[in-house]
Amino acid sequence: MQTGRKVYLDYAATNPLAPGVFEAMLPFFSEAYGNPASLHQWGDMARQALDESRAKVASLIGGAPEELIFTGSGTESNNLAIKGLSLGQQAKGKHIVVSAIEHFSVLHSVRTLEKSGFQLTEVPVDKHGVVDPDEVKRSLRKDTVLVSVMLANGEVGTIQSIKDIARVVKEAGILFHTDAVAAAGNIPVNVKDLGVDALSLAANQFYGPKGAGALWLRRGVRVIPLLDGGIQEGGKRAGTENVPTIVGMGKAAELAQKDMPARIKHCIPLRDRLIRGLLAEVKHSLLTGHPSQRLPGHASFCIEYIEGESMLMLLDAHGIAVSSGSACTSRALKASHVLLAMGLSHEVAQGSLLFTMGMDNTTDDIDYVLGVLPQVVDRLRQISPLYHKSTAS
Amino acid sequence: MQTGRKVYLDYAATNPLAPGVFEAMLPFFSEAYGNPASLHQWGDMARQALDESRAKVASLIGGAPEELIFTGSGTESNNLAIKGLSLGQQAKGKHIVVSAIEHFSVLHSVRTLEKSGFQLTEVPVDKHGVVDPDEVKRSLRKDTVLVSVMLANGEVGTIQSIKDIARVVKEAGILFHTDAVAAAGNIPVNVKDLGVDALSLAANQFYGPKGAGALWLRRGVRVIPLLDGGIQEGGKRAGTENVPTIVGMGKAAELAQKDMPARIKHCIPLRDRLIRGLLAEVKHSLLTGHPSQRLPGHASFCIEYIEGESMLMLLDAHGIAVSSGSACTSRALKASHVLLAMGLSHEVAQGSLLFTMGMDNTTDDIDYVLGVLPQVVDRLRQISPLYHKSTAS
Amino acid sequence: MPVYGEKVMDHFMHPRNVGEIENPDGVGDVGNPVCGDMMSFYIKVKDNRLVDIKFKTFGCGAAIAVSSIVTEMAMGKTLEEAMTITNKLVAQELGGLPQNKLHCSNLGADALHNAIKNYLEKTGQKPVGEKVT
Amino acid sequence: MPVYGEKVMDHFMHPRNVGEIENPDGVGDVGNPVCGDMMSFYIKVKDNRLVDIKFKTFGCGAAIAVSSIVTEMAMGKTLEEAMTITNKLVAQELGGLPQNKLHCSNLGADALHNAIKNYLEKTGQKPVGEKVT
Ligand SMILES: Cc1ncc(COP(=O)(O)O)c(C=O)c1O
Ligand SMILES: Cc1ncc(COP(=O)(O)O)c(C=O)c1O
Repeated sequence: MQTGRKVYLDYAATNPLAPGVFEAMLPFFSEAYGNPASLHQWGDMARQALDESRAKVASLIGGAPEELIFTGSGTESNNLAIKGLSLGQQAKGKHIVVSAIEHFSVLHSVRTLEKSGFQLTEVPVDKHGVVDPDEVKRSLRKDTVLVSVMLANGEVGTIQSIKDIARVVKEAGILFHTDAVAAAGNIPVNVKDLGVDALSLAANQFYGPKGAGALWLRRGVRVIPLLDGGIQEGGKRAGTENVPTIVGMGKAAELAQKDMPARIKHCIPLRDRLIRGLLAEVKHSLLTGHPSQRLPGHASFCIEYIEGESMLMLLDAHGIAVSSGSACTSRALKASHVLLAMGLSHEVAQGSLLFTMGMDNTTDDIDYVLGVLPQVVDRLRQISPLYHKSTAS
Repeated sequence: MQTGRKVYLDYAATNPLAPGVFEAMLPFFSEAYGNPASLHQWGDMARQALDESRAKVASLIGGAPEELIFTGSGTESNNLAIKGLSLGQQAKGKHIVVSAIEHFSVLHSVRTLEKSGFQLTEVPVDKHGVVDPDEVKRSLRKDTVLVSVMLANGEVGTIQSIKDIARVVKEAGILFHTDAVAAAGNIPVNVKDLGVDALSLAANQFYGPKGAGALWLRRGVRVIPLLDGGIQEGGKRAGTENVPTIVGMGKAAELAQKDMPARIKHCIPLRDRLIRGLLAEVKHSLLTGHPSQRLPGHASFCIEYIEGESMLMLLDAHGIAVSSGSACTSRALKASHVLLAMGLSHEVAQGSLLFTMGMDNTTDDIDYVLGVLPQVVDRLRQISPLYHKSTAS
Repeated sequence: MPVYGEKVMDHFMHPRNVGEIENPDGVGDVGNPVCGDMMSFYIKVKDNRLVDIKFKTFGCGAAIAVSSIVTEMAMGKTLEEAMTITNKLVAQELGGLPQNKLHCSNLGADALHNAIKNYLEKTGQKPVGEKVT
Repeated sequence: MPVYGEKVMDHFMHPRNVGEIENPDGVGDVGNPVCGDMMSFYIKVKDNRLVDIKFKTFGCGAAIAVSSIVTEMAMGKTLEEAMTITNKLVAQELGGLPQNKLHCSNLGADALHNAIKNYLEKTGQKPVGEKVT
């Protein structure tokens, strides 16, 4: 079964490092091990490295270096944004608006705030996972203090018209945050163009290391820190900085900015080849997310009558790494809230299969998958009571 | 001035990696880059690495692996402990007790809780920085829900009798947390011996990487998470795990457990040589912290009539890296609350100088410092208006 | 660390007794798509013994492995014996299952029991003892 | 990145005009140990000009560098000219200071002005103009 061939198609889960990123981090694991808070040479080296990384990451998204807060993950950036901005403004009101397909780090942060009296409106999405700016507008209230809509969704790849959404929110004088964790570093993202007040990003989504996220926060916007302690990160995020990881994020940002057009050019044809091929080879399958407004390396589907985890396991036995939004693959055993919000039934959502590709993938990889997948699907459909019933009827 | 010689004596700020730690992390920056949440081979590798690290770190402190929550720093562990445990029990009461010399990540976490109605009692320390268990006992109230006293202080090296403090707290049926960030990995720490409910530690204090902390939490103790999102870390700390860094923490824990006696044996003579030498060579100087109940590599002083930052800078020019608790060296421009709590005047506290040594240091390093420091002190005293006045009077 | 142990993987990769039985003596279903797993068991009974068992399963790896091993465990048993197979025993026989798979995916014994009950009902017999899981 | 620029480091490492003046014409003090920095300036005045200036400083690197450069900036100036030296000008002359050092450590001009005022008082003259910082 195991052919020895390995094809990683789970870039949305995490990326390998781009060439050059690890090399940039290396000195900070050895001689340059100082703490940026220290006032001696070791501290100087670390501080300088932080400053340089801050400039690079800020440049990737068109912000100012002083506006950037380094965090430990995309999740932490979102928690800091949602909780920190809401609590910073609770004197003004306690109503928050988010889309129905936000990442759990946004949704569950709001749930936590609900326990202390905040109220939530979830804006729905259409069948492609698109948020209508007019729906956002209708959801705004006098006591709305924060709106958060993600830039791109990691599960279905849909890219929102954040600029239009931000406009209606800013017209109402309300703070707007966008979770750009799945987008930043992969497609052009510019905080000024977008007109947002806060933006989350994470290094391991653009060939940088795990453990490095950032929140860009427009100058002057008040945020209540999540982590209290020393005055690292301008007093907005205490704790000794993870210098090597931040340096890796800086290098990854620099490379992402430089190589973005080439990367997009590499990924889109692979994605489109997979989408075309899969829909042709596997009957009763459908593309999830938007057909064109989607992330370059992102191809997500539902394969009917079978379940995601078992597909994933059989593909894994062929050396192919993918993920799924099925209930069985989630540790909470719930089908993807994103797929359900897009109107898919539980039954169809169970067949979720997510291929996300990157710079290490080739056309051959895609063709290999297109060779293996139909067998896998057939095999599971032969076992499935649903398939039998459906074909019989 | 610059002799080319470099002597790092700022281990309390952060440690270099122990030999073997980086090597253990290495695969997780390259081929084993998967996300532990993924259900394929890449995920399997990452998950296995997490499990192994968890076992090693738990073993270092005598806890069970399932009781360990990985975080991004000692600061985060303390925030999670203080806020998470207090909020988890606020139905029972809103009073918290901590010592006056806690790290800011503890003190400022309590300050944040005070904004939502919690009350704080700060237990004083004696001139050696020691907390009296009876003082703790007297501070307890019916509505006390959490007591937190640090195991060892990073600024003055004093080690508390946590076991005795924990006993009076547990007798009252109250949760007890200890910040062992400066202690764990450097001196024997066992959660069962100590009788605590929660304990914070951080890898970069025992030759592990920055960006890896942990909170040990006794089974069954309720904690409200700081970071909401996915169900990583048993739902207690969301966000993609920083796998390489956690692996580094695991390796560092394994080495710390194995090499602890040798490390202590290496550090204590260096520390004592420095203390003896400095007090003899530099008049008007005093040891801060406890004379014997102190961390193995920790020697802290106040040098009268001069200020810490200028000493630090001149030592840096001689390649010697140290730190200080003077107002000038803190970004907030406040003298160390630890030194003030021990009864030192602002003037004396300004002369704070902190040498913390580790495995890379030698007797020669200490002798080099003892050669350089008296000149540095003399030179600054020649400039100091206080010294003139004091010697004239 | 793989999520599943070796025996689970073996039954998942090579499931025994997949399929349907034409004119079965009993049919049992469990599960629903919200939970994520659905199993259909078909049995053939002769002289109060299970002489053939087949299953079809929609669901995760655990659900498929569970179904497969249940058919092996029950094959040739009397109905009374088969009713003593519990979900817990099935998990043990598989060498353990991940904690979160114990409830939703480990319903093979229930599906088998449903098929047996269906047979007993159809043939007008009274139910035989079922161990609590 | 070092906290201080080159010029600050130069004045810190090689401070000019350190010391006291015996029988000074004026003495000026600023600061206190809570804030962290204390400076004492001593001046000698001849024909309304600063012919000698010395300082002693307890405090951080910035405080020492500031004191040193103030003595250089003021040396030979008339009292009126010296009173136009502001803390802001001093920071500029040093090529900038870290933000958090601007308030507490950058008091050299104040210390000098205090010494001049002390001289004027002692000699019964009226104060000369002082620019606001
Ligand atoms: C859109 C989005 N936001 C937030 C996150 C959270 O990132 P992490 O798990 O790295 O903290 C993800 C992760 O994939 C994501 O896709
Ligand atoms: C006792 C103690 N607690 C907490 C911390 C915070 O650690 P970090 O800054 O790595 O988050 C430190 C740091 O030195 C410490 O000494």
